[in-house]
Amino acid sequence: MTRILLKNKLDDCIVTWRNAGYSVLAPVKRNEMGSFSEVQKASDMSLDLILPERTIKDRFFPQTEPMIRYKISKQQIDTETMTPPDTKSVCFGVRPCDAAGLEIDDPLFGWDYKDQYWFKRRNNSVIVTITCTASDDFCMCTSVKLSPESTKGSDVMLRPLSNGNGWQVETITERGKALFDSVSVHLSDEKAETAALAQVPVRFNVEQVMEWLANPTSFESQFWKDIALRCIGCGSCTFLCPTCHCFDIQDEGDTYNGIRRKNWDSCSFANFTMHTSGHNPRNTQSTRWRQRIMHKFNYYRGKFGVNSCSGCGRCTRQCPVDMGITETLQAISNLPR
Amino acid sequence: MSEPFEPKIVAFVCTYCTYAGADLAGTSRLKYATNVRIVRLPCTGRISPLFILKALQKGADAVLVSGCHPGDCHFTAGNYHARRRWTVFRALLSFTGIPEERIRFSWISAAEGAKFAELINSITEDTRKLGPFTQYQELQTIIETQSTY
Amino acid sequence: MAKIGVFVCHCGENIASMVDTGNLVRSLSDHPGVEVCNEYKYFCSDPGQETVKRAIREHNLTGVVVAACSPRMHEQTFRKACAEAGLNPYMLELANIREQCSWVHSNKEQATGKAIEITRSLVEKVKRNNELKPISVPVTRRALVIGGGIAGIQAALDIASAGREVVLVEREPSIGGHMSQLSETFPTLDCSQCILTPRMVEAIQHPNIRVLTYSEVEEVVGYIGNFTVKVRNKARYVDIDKCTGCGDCIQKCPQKKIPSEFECGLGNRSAIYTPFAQAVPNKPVIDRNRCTYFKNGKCKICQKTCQIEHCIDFDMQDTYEEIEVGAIVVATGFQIQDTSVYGEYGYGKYKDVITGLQFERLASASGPTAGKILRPSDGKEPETVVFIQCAGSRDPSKGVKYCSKICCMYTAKHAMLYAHKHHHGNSQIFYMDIRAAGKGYDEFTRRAIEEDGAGYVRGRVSKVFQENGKLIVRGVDTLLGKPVEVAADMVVLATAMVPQPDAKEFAKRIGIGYDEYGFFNEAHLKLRPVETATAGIYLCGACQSPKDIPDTVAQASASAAKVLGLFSREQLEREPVVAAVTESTCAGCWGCVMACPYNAIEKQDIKDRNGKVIKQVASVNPGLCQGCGTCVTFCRSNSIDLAGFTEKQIFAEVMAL
Amino acid sequence: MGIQEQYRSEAASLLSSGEVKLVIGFGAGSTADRRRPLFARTGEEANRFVLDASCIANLSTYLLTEGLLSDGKKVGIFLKPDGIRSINILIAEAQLKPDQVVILGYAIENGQLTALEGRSVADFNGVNEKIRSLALPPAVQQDIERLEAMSPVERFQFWQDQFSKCIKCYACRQACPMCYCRRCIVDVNQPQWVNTSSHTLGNFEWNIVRAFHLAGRCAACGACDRACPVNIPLRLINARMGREVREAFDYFAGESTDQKPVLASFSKDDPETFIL
Repeated sequence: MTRILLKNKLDDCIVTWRNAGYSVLAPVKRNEMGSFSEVQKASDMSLDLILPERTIKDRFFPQTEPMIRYKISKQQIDTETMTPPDTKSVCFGVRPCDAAGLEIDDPLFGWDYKDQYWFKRRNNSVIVTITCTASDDFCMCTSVKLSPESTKGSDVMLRPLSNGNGWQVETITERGKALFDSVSVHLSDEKAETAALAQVPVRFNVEQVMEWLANPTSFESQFWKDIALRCIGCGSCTFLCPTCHCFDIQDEGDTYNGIRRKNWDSCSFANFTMHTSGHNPRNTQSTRWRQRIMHKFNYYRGKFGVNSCSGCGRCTRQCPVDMGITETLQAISNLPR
Repeated sequence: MSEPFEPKIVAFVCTYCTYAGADLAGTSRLKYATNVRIVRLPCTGRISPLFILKALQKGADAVLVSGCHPGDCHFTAGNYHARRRWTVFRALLSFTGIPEERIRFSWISAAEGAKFAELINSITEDTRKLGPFTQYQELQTIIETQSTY
Repeated sequence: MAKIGVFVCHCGENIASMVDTGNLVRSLSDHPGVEVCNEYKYFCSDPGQETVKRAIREHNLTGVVVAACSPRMHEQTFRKACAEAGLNPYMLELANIREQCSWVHSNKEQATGKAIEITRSLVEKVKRNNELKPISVPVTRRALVIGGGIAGIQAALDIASAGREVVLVEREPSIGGHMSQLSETFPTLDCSQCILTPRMVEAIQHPNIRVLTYSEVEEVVGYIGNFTVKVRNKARYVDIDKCTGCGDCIQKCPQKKIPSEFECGLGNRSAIYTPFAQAVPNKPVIDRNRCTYFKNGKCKICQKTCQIEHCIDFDMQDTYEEIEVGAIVVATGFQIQDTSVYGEYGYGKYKDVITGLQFERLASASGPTAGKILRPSDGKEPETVVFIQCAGSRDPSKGVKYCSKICCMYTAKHAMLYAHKHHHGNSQIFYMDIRAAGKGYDEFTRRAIEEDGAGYVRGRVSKVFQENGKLIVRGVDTLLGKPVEVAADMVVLATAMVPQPDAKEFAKRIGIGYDEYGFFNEAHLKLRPVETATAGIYLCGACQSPKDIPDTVAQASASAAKVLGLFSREQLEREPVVAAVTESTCAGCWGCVMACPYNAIEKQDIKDRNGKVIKQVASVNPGLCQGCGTCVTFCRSNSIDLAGFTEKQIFAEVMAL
Repeated sequence: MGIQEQYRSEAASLLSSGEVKLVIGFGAGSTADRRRPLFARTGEEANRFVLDASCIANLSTYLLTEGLLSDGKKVGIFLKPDGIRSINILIAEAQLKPDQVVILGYAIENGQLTALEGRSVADFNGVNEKIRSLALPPAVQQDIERLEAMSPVERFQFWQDQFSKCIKCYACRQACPMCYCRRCIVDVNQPQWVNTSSHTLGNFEWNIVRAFHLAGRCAACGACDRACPVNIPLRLINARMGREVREAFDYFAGESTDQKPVLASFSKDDPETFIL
């Protein structure tokens, strides 16, 4: 027997969760951009998006995060650590690739030093994922060994019903179970057919890619120069990526007060590796693109045992010059060997 | 009763004309509102739009930019260049919704102490009527809370 | 770490009465980076400066802020003090809490708050000041004097006599200016021509003076010590090097009825003419607008008369020359106001209503009447002459607001000259006040009244009209409180002195300031009266304000002294407020090159180790840069910055407000 | 022969004759409606060029790729009139040498492609009227008018909503041919004129400064707008600036290669009605 959440009961669930102190986040398309935003009711949500432009990662690792408030006085500099509020949240309607991205990043934020910002939010959040019944030309989860129904990173998995009236609820973690137990009165117990999953083709052979990347001769291959010719060095692929996690620390303020902030940074930027001396070890776009691919499919794996890509395809979908991981990895798998 | 609103006005002026004009207002003992803070630059040509943005960030309710009359620039042409920049920058600010009344431009010569005093009084009065530039100042408060989910 | 000293000056009561200096000191003492903060009655005094110097030494200060008067007053004083104490003089800022705070506010609490903010903001600026060194530039030790009246002549002679070259430019065909038109001069009654012409001759003969008459300054570029001046030598149609000044051409010219400018229309001249008999150079010029040949294409009688080949040349064109000079003295003089605004006085309507300057010509031995004071209408001797003072001056509604300064004196002189020439004549002077401050001046007016019978009537004239061949002057005697009417034969208006009609345009062209009327602005009315705000350009004479001859001459010598002071050095130290380019980030778009008003930015090749040019970047020539900063604002990548007003400094200043 | 075939063969002969070392054009993209920049170095590669109504990107950005033109050799490039405008501006700003560019010009009108006559920069320096007549798309024009009809408070709110989306990925800057600075003002952190954080204040500052820096330099190609991954209507603000310089100074960026930058020049008669 499976539990069903009917769409017309979603508002009741939201009320219950909100009353229990959760803020409910869901994909919202507003001002021509989809992102995870707080919602009051089901109709605020844009659940039919294949993927919102922005990932759920933004809610755990925001583009700009205040860390320390400081006050400069003659005698000393007073500092006050700023931490996220204790709000619990339900992240509703996350896609499997975005949810997986969170789990991919967990070891990074916790391997030597536990990033309190990331983990505080992770511990306070429940990820309610909806499987994908539609995909587009850019989706590539299956190529990175995930799928439209992979549960990685999810606390709850919802499967859309074929009649479109609701979702079948599958709780994965204790946290997810508790969340849905709290709304059990709004769930129905019935047998229902779930909609067919999206058919996402496998676009490249990731094993071949990893093998080629691991080969020391590949690093200096002409391949990188050719493939990256048209990269213009913006950071949109990295900033829209559910797993990219680089940041920079900046102080912003006036003479007396200020805030130290953690801001997203991107390996695509020429300044990312610029030394004070003026020397830049990654001084061309091809070396920067190589770094991005290497990091995702070689270095990260070496350190944490997992590739740093969950196959959402945003890098290609939003690229101003139609580049992206897919094309590069396809080209690598097609290299003569 | 709340205290009357005292606007904060930042003035960017050239040293040869408007700064000297402000000095003349002083030597003439003309009285004007205390709300203005003057930043002295060599020439209006040196006044960057970035200064105006930073003054707004620092909570200015109005900004005054002032220099020598056309043709009178100590550096012969700094104010002509400045005038073009202002035309463009003003249109830009207006288009992004920053009210034109918040950013004022004037020519005040070294001999126009009275004009300086009168202008400061009228900008202060006008800005008092407009009220604090909360729209922009709120951006400053948002940055503390933004992204703290 | 910054160690800033803040010194709060009371300026006696000037600051302390409106700014709570104790509070200011407490606030600033608590400001980050402020090592020492003191207050004192007068920091500009010797003990005050000593306090600053001692603090610099004892606390190893890295910067100083003096919260006092305007930097335009005492920046140099305190820079010197810093330097004497071993601190780079550019590590100083003045917080202007007097002119821009205490003097303009009346609420002590608010004024104090403002003073605190002003001072803090400059502390933040000074923390980011850089040590700078003055820039040395060579000085071209040649002066340009613009205007060949008594002011210009005197300045030129003083500079030339000290051994420096002078170029004297006069736009009229002769030097001499207004003084050459005068009859006798107060308060000694010596003949104007008699004392002026020797100076004119000395000027033209002086080996160090080059006189360019009938020439105008078109453009001035450059800066103190290094100006390039473009002069237009107007076509005179007479080659003054060939001309002997015989005057035959003038005699034969068929156009004889042209009102003479020099005679103020009371006499005539020909189309080829010298303005007056003692003109220097005494060489004629052809008035193109009046010449028969230029009008009709036929005549050339003068050329036929002239004994010297190619001396008169109708094809002559204006020529231009560029002159390098190190200093400029502006002595462009004045004009008299157009009196036709006073319709009620009948000037222009009645021939016998004349201006003071016309009276000078009548009284002048070289004038149209050979010194006899005769009515222009009928040539008769006037029995009664009425002089109306302030005919334009001190009259905001129709004339000018200011006092023309010389009219009281010359009117007294006119009455005196009239009495000397017409012993039984009756002169009546309508006046507002008699302003006779000057050596021998009051005695002079007393003499006019007591010895020469000038009748002074205090009051304004409301109307002048003609009745029975007399000019009836109707006015009020305000002392008696009665209307007065005088039947006069001649009325003389003491017209206002006004700037040259093109004064404002001229000031813009050479880059100096002017006031609402068009008189040129001095750098400081009291303390720098002959300097302009533009370094290297000086003023003298009536172009600055109405002046009499003694004041003009004194000021001319003063400006010459300033020029000579400048010329006493071969090198000049200039403020190091100049721009500099960050080569590594310059994109070479050349916007700064195009925006620079001084052509001070050049393109510079950046080469690799093998000498191959890898890029071009902008490069500032600090000798040419004047420090306006227009380039800095243009530069999108912030690759150019201005010493003394760097991006960091201004940012810090704004962020502390 | 269609324009695509014509330009393929022309590009091929330019390459095989050695006149150019590279031709920058369009190739097939990752989906049927996408075109991606394609770099051909041989005549054979030139056969992969695609030219149709989907080729709307302004490729001139690539001419400034560091080192590309430093050998003095020529490069061929497919350009629409807005791209030619960009080239003219870049030449006026000394970023390009006219003799290093061979233009394969085309225009798209109502979905139809036409080839533009002329191959050298000089050929297009004389078509000012054609370039000047480039009208803003009606939709852009309408959006500007709609914004201008708003009260300042509403306009501010509009842009606040838009700029709050900005993530400072700088795709707008990177896509723009005019953003060639070696160091962008936003990367200057001493002093930090533009807050680099992508909070709304920092985003406001960045977008205002970006638009100001493009005033009188924008070719209205829309690359920034298309590049923006969060769909901020950037071209509105650029187009408004373009209109300002045109109305105030009769300046049309990119109509010739010897234009003086509008903000590095002036006329004594420039309007100044707003100055007290």
